[in-house]
Amino acid sequence: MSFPLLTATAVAPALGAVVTAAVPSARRTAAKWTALAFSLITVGLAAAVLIRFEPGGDRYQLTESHSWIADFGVRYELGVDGIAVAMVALTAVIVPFLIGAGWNDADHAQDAPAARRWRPTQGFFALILMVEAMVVMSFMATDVFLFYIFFEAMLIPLYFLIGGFGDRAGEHPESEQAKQRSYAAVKFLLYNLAGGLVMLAAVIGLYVVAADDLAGGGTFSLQTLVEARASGELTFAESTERWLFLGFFFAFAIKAPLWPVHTWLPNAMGESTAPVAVLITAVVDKVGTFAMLRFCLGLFPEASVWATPVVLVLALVSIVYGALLALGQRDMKRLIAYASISHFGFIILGIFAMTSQGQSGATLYMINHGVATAALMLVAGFLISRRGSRLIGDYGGVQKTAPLLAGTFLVAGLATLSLPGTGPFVSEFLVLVGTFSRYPVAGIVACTGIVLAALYVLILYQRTMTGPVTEAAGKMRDLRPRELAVVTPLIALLIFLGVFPKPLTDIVNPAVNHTMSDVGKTDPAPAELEARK
Amino acid sequence: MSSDVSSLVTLAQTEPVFPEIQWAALSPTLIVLGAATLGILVEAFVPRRARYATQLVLSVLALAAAFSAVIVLAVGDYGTSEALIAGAGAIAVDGPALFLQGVLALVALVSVFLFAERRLDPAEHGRPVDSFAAQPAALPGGPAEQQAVRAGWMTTDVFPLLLFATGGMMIFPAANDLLVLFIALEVLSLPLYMLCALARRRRLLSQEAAVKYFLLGAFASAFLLFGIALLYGYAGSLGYARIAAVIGGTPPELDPALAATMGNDALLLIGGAMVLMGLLFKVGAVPFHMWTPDVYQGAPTPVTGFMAAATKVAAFGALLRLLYVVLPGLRWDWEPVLWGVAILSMVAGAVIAITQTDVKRLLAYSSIAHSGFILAGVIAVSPDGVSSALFYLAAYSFVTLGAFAVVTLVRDPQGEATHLSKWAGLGRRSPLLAGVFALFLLAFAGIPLTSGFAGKFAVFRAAADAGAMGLVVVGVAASAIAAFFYVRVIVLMFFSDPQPGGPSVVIPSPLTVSVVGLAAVVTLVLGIAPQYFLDLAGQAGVFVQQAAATAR
Amino acid sequence: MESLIGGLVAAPLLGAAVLLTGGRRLDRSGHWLGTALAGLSFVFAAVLFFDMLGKDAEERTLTSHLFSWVPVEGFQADVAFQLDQLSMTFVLLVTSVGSLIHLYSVGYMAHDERRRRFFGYLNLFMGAMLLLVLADNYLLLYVGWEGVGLASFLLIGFWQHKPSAATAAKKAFIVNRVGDVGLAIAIFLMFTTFGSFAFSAVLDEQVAAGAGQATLTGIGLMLLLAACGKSAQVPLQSWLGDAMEGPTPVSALIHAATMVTAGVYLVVRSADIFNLTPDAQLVVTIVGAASLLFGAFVACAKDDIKKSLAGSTMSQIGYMMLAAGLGPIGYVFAIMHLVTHGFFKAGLFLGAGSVMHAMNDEVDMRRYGALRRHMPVTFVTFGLAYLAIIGFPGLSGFFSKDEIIYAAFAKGGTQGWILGGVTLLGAALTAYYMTRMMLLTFFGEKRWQPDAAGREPHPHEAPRVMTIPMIVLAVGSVGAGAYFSLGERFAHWLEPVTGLGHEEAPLSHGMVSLAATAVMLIGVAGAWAQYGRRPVPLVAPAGRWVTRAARRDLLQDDFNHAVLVRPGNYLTRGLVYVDHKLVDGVVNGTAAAFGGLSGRLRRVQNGFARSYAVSMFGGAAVLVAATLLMRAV
Amino acid sequence: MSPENYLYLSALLFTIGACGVLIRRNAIVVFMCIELMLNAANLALVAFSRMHGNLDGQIAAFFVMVVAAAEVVVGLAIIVMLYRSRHSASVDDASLMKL
Repeated sequence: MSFPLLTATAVAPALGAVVTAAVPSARRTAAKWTALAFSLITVGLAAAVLIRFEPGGDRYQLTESHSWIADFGVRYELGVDGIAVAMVALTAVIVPFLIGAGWNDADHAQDAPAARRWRPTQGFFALILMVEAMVVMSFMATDVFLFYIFFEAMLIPLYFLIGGFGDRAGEHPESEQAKQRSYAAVKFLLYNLAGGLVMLAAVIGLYVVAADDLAGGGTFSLQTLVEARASGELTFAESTERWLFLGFFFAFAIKAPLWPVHTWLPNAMGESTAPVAVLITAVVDKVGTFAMLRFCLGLFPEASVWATPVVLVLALVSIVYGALLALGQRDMKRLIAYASISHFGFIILGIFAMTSQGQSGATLYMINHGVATAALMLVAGFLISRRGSRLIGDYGGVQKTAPLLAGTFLVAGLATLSLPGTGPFVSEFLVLVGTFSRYPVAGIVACTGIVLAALYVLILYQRTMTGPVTEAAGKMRDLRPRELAVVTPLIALLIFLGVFPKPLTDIVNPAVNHTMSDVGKTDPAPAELEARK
Repeated sequence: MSSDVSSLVTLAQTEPVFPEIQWAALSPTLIVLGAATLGILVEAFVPRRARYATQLVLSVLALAAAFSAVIVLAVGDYGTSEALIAGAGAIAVDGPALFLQGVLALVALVSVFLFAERRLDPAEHGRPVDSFAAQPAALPGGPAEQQAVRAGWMTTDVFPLLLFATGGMMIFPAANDLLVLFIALEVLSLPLYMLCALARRRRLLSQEAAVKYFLLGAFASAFLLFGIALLYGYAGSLGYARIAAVIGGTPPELDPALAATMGNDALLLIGGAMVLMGLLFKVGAVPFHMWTPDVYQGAPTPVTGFMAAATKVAAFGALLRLLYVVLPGLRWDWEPVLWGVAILSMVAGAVIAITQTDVKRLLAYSSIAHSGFILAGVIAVSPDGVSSALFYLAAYSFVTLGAFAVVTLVRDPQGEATHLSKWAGLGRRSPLLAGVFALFLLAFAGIPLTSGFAGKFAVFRAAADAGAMGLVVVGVAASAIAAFFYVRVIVLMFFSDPQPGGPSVVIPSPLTVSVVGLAAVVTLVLGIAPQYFLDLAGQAGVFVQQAAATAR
Repeated sequence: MESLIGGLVAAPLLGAAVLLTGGRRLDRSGHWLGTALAGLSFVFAAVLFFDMLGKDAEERTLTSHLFSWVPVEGFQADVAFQLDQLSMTFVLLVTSVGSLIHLYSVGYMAHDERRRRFFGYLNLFMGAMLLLVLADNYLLLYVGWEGVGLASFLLIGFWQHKPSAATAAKKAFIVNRVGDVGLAIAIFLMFTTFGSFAFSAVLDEQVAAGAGQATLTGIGLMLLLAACGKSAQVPLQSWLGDAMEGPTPVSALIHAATMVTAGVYLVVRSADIFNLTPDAQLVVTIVGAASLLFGAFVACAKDDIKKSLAGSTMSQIGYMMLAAGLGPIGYVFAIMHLVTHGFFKAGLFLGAGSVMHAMNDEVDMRRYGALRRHMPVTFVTFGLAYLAIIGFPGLSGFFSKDEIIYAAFAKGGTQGWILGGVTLLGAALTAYYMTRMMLLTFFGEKRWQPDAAGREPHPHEAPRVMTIPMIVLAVGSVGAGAYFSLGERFAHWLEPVTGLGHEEAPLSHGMVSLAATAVMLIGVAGAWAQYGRRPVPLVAPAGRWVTRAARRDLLQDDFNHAVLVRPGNYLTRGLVYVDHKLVDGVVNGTAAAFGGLSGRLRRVQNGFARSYAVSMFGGAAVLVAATLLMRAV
Repeated sequence: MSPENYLYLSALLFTIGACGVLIRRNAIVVFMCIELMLNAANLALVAFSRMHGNLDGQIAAFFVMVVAAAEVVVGLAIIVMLYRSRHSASVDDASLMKL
């Protein structure tokens, strides 16, 4: 048996979480380094996955398959296609930066008198690693049930991260702040749990249908199910398929999040520390969109096509609505959260446009948005940590005193507004082209997102960084070496992805082709070529 | 038993035939009941100083032996191919019975540890005290009680009571005869009524709980008994097999003279409904649930834990056997009714729990909701349904025990601090304990990787497989509502600041530690690697149906 | 040779990267590095140019494929360059004027502590602009398109501590973004129609003819929208005036000579599409004509020298746009006017910068006056550029503008007369506002005022590093037109790319020139009458509503504010409310509803054992009844 | 007399008992009503036994009587204990726990 590389990739951070949590209370620096070391090991393992993965090879590679809960037809099945490889790599790459950015975020809690037994610093990093392990696992799982388990279980550590380690900077006094924080954590958990439970019903329904149709009895194996569908062994009644699709989609839409089930995100991102906010939006939420691509389209192609019009409309509403609300925010973290909602609209638009460009674009978008938001949010976090306020109005003229901070903020912001030359441009353009070629009107409506993105990013930049130097900015320190070390590679990555995304598209393209053939769609042919025929 | 007893009476004139009792097959129950009787003798004859140790050892040994006996029987294939109806048709020894008896023995064993915990409160008059009143009949705090405490009168009789109750519970799901069912019900209930009244602290609440439990329990058993009478009237027998045969329209021998009275459907339906009601009372399903919160709150917490875990197991076992063995022919009659009960239980339990402020009441309502979930599996009427319900019961009972064990540890000077507001910030003071409690809550909520999820999944899957998708959807919705209050407790423990003068967590003896630890381990194991136990439950999913299967 | 094209783009981009990430080490030498790399780029351009001259007219196009950029199923975007005569023209303009302005900035920005960064941005701009004109497909062009927008944003807002500068920068970027959406949609349309957006695939009359008329018109209009944004044409003109907040070299390079003319490049580059869609062409001419007059009116009213020049720029680009809309007959002259305008407008801005430099950064022309003696070089170079722009016979503007006026008349019919009339009116206005500027700045009485800090201005000539670029540009302003026109040299140079049309106008060339000269003289005379003969008041008289409106940029900002900004603000505020109260309200409301339900239901648990018994009894009754009923049904 | 009449009587007694439980406040009386219900069941058992002509019902009745006796022991103990600490045997007074 070959080395279970995928399992190792997920186990490494989980192990790291355990080890980090076990570091004694007094040695919190050791805990930080432990966490960082394990996250870097994970990067190494993810790199190994990336190297071993052959873009032109089988659909799922590096597969592992063991019986787990035979009674439920559940197998421990892992495997990666191009999209999953990319997402695993994203997750692995982002987390070390989060650890670096949140290096001191939990220390204040540990300084509190009652906290000696609680060990917040250890807990903070252990929880982050735990989330990472679960996210990685859910990207790699090719068993629906296995996926579901981690899809749900990751809520718990995240919940503690949001509720337990809030952002101290806010517009309210501390007690009110704590209330807001726990409200945000509870809302996050209940929202996602509700989605997950609806999905559970659909998962069970899927099993029941599969158990009826398949000779081998009920199974959750994605490959088996997809193949059985293709061969006609597994058939859904039309209404059954639609209900099942809706059950899955609802959960993913909440996680993604799609309008109108998005409201947990601004709270969660606003109240958590910047690294946790990034963890949520850049990594965890991607599981939702990823799962739409893998499960909704893969398992229920006909229902997906059936639901496309509604999903597209919701995605468009997300794009415009998220952007407009971002414009209306006074709190910069909430602004970024609403911007993310807008961006998730693009991702979902790309997925459901059912074109190669749209889906490749959506996949790239997941990566690029992850990196871009990470950069923007982390720099915003650095800014906030200096002044202790999340309100945009409390800043001004920062570029004068902290030019590096302002500069990196601007670059990250420009990436967020999809400036050509940065990664997000490529993906946004692909999504738009892909959408336009099948749904011109949707493509044009989505374009308003481009303009609005420029508005909210630049207004944010203008209000915080430019203008006369305010009192708050006067004594502001520029980025520390640690902070610079966190941001610079992210920005370099953004530019690399914008200038030379080919390595990524080479990996993603075959997977997208598979998905397209699952759905049974082909790209619309150019009108002029059609006419010539 | 009785049908054979009657034939014995009529046949006595010709040749005396003694019924064959398969002692070995009945050994688990017999061991427990025997030990209980022995425990009474211990109370009578062993010196006071040695009683605690003797009773503890006796109970533990008895329950361990009973568990071993169950294992031996199971290994001997009594659960599957060798299943039989022992005791002249009175008691079934089959998969579900053995599985549940095993679970019950374990639960009782663990509960004994909780009963025996004596380090939670400071010693009074130089003597370590447990959760039970020295002399419950005396006025709380009165001179009689003072004297009792000083004299070191210890309520070591709780152990035999527990054993009796356990014995009754072990018979309950195995009963293959309505009369045995009734007797087992009373044998398990009566000791519990008494145990409820024994709290050392908050005696008034404890007594009130006992009175309510007793009166309502007796009320319910009266219904049950009347139902039994009607069923007897319908089928002319108290034996499950015979009744099932009559319902199925294939009575082995039909006396034409009796045709007029037998097979009267009204008797069958009314009787069946009333028996059902008696059992639903025990499982705490809406609308027969109202005793649950009060009794759970008032009873001494170790008793609550035992009661919540074990009674539910036993009662569901009996319910399953009744529905699957006796009433499958009536499936179309009782199924809609149980649908209603299940939905009501799930929704009402979850909704009312939202606003609870006492941990024990909260868990009580949670148990009501869980009854609804298990009922969803029961309704499936398939081997999957049985095994999923069995698995759920096993998983649930340990989570419950663990949760109540934790409740015993969070104390302030007035005793257990069960009011939720006092739990604020517990996660910061005692992260480990709060973490374990959070684990139990998450298991209740059905979060993956805990036993609660595996159980819920199994039950819902069985229901969906049987076409009860609507029930699954309601169950899912109820789970979402339920998640709200579990999460609320977690928020309180972890995200609220500790109150000054709040409760502290007592460092318990290894007894309670082992309970909590075991419960946590079971919760995780059943969540992460449930396959072995699902297999067990799966093998135990078939009821022995006919007396014909009796070992010859 | 092909690899030089890459070098052409890479040199300034490298400069930008080094300067922006190099840190303080480069503070002392960075500006020279930036200038050198810009110069290097010019050298590459010159080499390529002479290489190109050595080839036959039809074989002059060079292509260079660097790497595959975004390869996705059915979607191939490459980083590849195409250098033909049209791009060459731009490359030469950008690198030459760009290098000169780099040089000028060495002097102009000498005292700015963030000079290194300024040069980094300038280099970034040059790189992006070269990318724009060299791209061989529309997507890469889009990259350059937004790249110059970014550079423009950074440079307009270079003095970020001034809120006005930061606001102007943001405004420029956002208005441009609106235009960019047009370009994006045009690319979408091309992709869905032709399956590609490479010039080689799309820009072929035969291929394009295969597409429907509606599609082509759509593409044309979307390209025009993009051009309007970048070139500050109506209706996306509002950012240009504010863009003058940037340092003056920026205004000269980006907002006069090069970037703002990218829109004209786009239209001319897409000639093969526009040629097939007369409707879109007509709209282009209308936009051009409207902008021409709009800019000219604004320029007449502004007292701020740079804003007046900005209006002028808009107006002159209106000429170009109008010409480009006329089809093959106009393309060549649009580009020709673009080049000559690049010289004289850059010269004017540099002159204005020189004046401001001398006058403590005063921009109000009413506070200048009589500067000709103090700043002779500036006066002469500015004056030559002035003569060029008003179309003084023999100078650059005369040749290029007259050809456009002729082409406008050649449109024929009513349209021809209207367009011709507009261009002539524009010429008169140009003469008017430029003469006004000349008079206010260099002639008349001293009207100098101390600045905010109380310092009296002591005007002096600029250092040589600034005057040399001005002189070179003045030479271009004087000679370029004649050089290009001699034997229709420029027309033949561009013909392989744009084609050349010959249509007869109702007026002959001579008559057009005569008319143009006449209206020019009228304009000059009008300005003289108003500002040369009488002393100029320090504070502008209130004026009539036309003047007031023109001073407010013909109410463009008021219009945008009322139609877009304010409703937008209401919309976002409303949505924030909706999100909180309605969308979130449903969620919180559900939670609250369950809480309320729970509170009600728990009251049933009233503590009385007998009521519990009632519940059980009732339950049993229902159970029995239901079972019986079930059987009965 | 037809044995069916005993059944009607038994049903009547059961109903009386049940109503008593619901109506009466005194715990002892409530308990007695429950005993009445049990005995109604006994009567039914015996009547059915007679009708079916087998002895199962009658034997069951004996068992029930024994069980009922045990119940009385436990029940009275609990009620007396309640009375001692509250000086009231009213079921309604025992309503500390609610909601």
